[in-house]
Amino acid sequence: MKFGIIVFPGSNCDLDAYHLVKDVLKKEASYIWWEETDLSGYDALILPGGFSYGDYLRAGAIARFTPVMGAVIQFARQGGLVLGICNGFQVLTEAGLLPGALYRNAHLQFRCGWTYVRVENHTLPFTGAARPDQVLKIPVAHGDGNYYVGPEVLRRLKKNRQIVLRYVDAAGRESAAANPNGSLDHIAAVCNESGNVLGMMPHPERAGEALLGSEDGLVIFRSLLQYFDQRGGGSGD
Amino acid sequence: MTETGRHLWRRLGLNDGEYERICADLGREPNRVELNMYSVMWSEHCSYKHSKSTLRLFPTSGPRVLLGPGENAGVVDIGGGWAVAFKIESHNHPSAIEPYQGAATGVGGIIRDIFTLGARPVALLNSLRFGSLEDARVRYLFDNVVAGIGGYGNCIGIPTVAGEIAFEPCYQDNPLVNAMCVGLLPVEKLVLGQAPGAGNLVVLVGARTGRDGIHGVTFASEELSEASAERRPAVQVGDPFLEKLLLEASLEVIAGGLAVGVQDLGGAGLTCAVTETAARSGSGMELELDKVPLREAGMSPLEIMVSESQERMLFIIEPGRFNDAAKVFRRWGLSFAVIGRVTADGWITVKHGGRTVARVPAASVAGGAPLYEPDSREPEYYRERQSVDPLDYPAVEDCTEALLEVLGSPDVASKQWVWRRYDYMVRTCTVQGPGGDAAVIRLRETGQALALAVDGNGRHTYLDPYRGGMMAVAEATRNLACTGAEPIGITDCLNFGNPEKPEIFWQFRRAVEGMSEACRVLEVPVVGGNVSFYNEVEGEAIYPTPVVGAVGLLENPDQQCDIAFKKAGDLLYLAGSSTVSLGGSQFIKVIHQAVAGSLPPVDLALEKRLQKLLVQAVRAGLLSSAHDLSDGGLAVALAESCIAGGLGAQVTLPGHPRPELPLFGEGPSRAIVSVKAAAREKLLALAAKLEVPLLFLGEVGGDKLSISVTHVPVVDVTIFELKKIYEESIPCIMEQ
Amino acid sequence: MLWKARIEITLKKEVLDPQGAAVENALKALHYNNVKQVRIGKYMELYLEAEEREAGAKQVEEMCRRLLANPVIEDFSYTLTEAER
Amino acid sequence: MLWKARIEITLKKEVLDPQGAAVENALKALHYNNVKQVRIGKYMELYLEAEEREAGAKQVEEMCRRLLANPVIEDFSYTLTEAER
Ligand SMILES: Nc1ncnc2c1ncn2[C@@H]1O[C@H](COP(=O)(O)OP(=O)(O)O)[C@@H](O)[C@H]1O
Ligand SMILES: [Mg+2]
Repeated sequence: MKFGIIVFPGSNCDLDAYHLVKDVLKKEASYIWWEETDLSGYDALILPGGFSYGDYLRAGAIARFTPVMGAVIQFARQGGLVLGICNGFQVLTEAGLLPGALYRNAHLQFRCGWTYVRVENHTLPFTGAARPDQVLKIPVAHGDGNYYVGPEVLRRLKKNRQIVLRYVDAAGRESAAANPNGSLDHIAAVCNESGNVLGMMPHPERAGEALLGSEDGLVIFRSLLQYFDQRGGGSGD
Repeated sequence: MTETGRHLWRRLGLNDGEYERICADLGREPNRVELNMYSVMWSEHCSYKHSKSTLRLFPTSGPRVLLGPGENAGVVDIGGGWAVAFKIESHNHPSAIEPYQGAATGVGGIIRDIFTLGARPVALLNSLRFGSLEDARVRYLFDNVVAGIGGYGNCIGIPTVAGEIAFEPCYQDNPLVNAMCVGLLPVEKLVLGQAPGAGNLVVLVGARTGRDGIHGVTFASEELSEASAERRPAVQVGDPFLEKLLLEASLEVIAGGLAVGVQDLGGAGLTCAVTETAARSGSGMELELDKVPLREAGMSPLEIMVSESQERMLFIIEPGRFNDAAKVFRRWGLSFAVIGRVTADGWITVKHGGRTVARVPAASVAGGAPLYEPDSREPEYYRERQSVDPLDYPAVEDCTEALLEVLGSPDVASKQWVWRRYDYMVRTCTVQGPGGDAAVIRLRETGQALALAVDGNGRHTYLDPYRGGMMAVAEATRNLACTGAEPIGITDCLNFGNPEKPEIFWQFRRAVEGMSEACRVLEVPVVGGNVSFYNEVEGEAIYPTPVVGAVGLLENPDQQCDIAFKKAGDLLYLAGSSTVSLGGSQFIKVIHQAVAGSLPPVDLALEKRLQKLLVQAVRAGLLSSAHDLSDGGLAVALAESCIAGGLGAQVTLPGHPRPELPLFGEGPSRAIVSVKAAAREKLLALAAKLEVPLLFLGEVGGDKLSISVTHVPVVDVTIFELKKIYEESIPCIMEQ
Repeated sequence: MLWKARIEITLKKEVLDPQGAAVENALKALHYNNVKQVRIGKYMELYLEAEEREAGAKQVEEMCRRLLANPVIEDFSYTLTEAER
Repeated sequence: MLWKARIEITLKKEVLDPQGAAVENALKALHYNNVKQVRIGKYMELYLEAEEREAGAKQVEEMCRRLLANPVIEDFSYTLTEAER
């Protein structure tokens, strides 16, 4: 299985995603420059965290217009697997591949630290290796992770089980204190209708080694590998 | 010398003697552009004219040192073809004026110092000082400095992994913002800030040059006052996104061997970059200012030469390699321009609109400032304060109360409110983040890890600059040792008042003497640093505040230790010195609102043995936890280890008529360690071999911290209560 | 013709504005008790060449829709004035 | 009387505006080549009670100076209109 990691000007977790895929999972990975338009040969794309274009204007707003994003949209439409982490999530919402918007944390501060998220839908390519309601310890680091979506779309998200992760405490309960950014309905991750595009604010690539404090992030990546194996290796396009 | 002329150079911060020297070096009187170039380069900030002779006291060499002071940063060998570059620098004055941008650009500047050498920045640290948080303006400064540090570091993707913060009224209007950056480089890629080879191209890369920060260094070289606010330059705004591009492009150009010299533009802007690089190589340059990309139309040659616009770099490139370098700059979307050529004559010739607007000898501008050996006099407060016996203060009735009060004081309380606003995990190398004695980051490239800490105590240094200086070095390196790392080098930032006042210079001199002595005995070289003088507002100086940034090496990241208690039943020992004092302690400050008393003596040989013990014990896997004793003494250190581990402890201390002393007394060369019962014998044997005293304290366990002094219970408190006051104190003050 | 566009971007009414709330609290702490409903948005200024006002306005509108504002959470409005060179 | 204040806060001319520069580049990348000098600031709206316009304006001015704008790097301007209840 081959992962492509998109590099926008200002991405800074590209290296971390690469390290996780290559050195921890021992899978193939390459960086994809933002000017690239040919994504053939990749089985899954990662839009990494960071500050594309400095997050100037709005997080993800400018990166969404890079040449590579046209190709990413194509890739996703054809059912390819796309994982947006943090800034990658922001880019995906700006590009319209995912519903909603991520804006300023309610407490107005950047927040870095460990959070717990509960898997709300374990039937996706990104969560197939999780137990139902499994609680994962995965860190966040962002200033604009406050998820918002209008009431109608929210209803639709719930109905379609597109809310994939929610912030909870270690025991799996939702609370204001466990929500690091004020997200509507404690939403930490959402997917598109067909379930092949996932955006999440927590950083699973930072929770891939015991030395760093948690291996729970591997659940997301193992799910992808498992999904890919079960499907028999066809690529996304 | 005409009267108006005299006014001009004096207004630019030069004295008459310096002006005469300039005329002698030039063989004529300087024109305005030249005079301004001299003025910025001969400012204290760039020339170190009042500190250089004292800085020579530092031991700067050692088997690992590849690059000592004098370059953009120090470089230390860690084996396997890799080296670590690090440096600390102040941005105090800018932060006093505009805290967010001042702090942000401070971080930006120190990052450039690191990647200029070809090193990839892997960690940031900072040391901050503010006035009392009771003051609204201080809260504003604190909040915005923290936001600015985070804003820059988070965006560029370098983790901010450690730091320290203290609050004293003397920093009220003159906060200290010292930022440190650590980078990693392949030894063979090390590139210096030099400009060799006549005919080579001088290439300016990055931000366009604007009118910001003009005369910033002169501003930083005088005391703050109402009048200086008037004269202050346009505030520089940081652009971390641009710096990220500049960082990647620079490393790519350097890795490709495409540049023969690289220099960041910081204080004194283009003038500093061109004169320093040329002077280091004994060459000259011919510059065409018309080629410099400008942000504003109509900038004069003078403005272009001294602008301190951020996010700019100077590359010296052989003509044959220019196209390859240009490709890299273009790929990263950077603007760049060839602004001149290296010459062999040693002179910087500046042209604008076809005219020569300045022609100065590089060596004279960059290194010709006179050095001063200022007068030194022991200040009057010194003996007075020393003679205070802290035990003359009334005894406290309730030591538990006192512990909670000390633990909740902003100096001691958890700084989580600060560091949760820093991305300390990006790069996925942070094995120990903020909150412990030192940060630990693994190095993927070599399989090793670095321990990083920054320390300083202005109160101590004020009461006794010599011992305070020693203690700063001892504490920073001891923090490393507590994680199991062997110290391999330090960088220092010396924040002082006006050195032209003999009492201030005395503090400076004594502090550097103390630091140097500690470095010698602990065998840790000073490989770089920074001096920030003139930290005074309306004639009132800050406490003399040397800050030490220390770097340690762990050969194996799996063999490391932290401060958290791990397991009920583990045995607790106090390792090291048993001599403490309440002089200058946190306890006296918080409980008796006093800064007085004498510091305990410093036994550097014992310090060295203690650090050795810690390192060897961690490597041998003997320790469950190790925590250095500093602010708040034994009681606070125990509380912190309890909180970190969520586990209590039962401790009995030897008798003393005044329990405050063993509980809250402070002194160097001490650490608490916890060990599994099974490892006890080995630890005792190792301590005996290394001649480090071990005092049995008690046991880890339960949900309370209980301390008795000669079997009289003096502290009894739940971990829950300790944690609450420790963690909520600063958020509570800041979010009132 | 050179036009100066002034663009205001505000959070939609139904979106919570934590920054506005924080500023309102800070104003109250300074005893400005007669202030309410503080909302914070962005203000942008730019210059553009266009033959006629209408064409210029159309372009500003388009730029707002495509890039400058996020329609999920933001509204925008703008004015166009002739700019002196 | 209730007044609506609209406040524009802009970076001083000589102060670098990285956001504005990034947005300008982005607009150019979208082929809006006729655009220049993009500057980004803040827009604030608030309501306040004041007997007369002059008193209201004085207060807004004061709030800008004390809190809303950062005089070291920012300028501000505002308008006041009568608000319908
Ligand atoms: N306190 C100090 N201890 C050791 N070295 C110092 C100290 N202060 C300055 N230096 C050294 O002097 C040189 C000049 O410092 P500085 O002008 O701050 O460098 P830069 O212009 O690269 O920021 C550097 O190599 C620095 O390491
Ligand atoms: Mg430098």
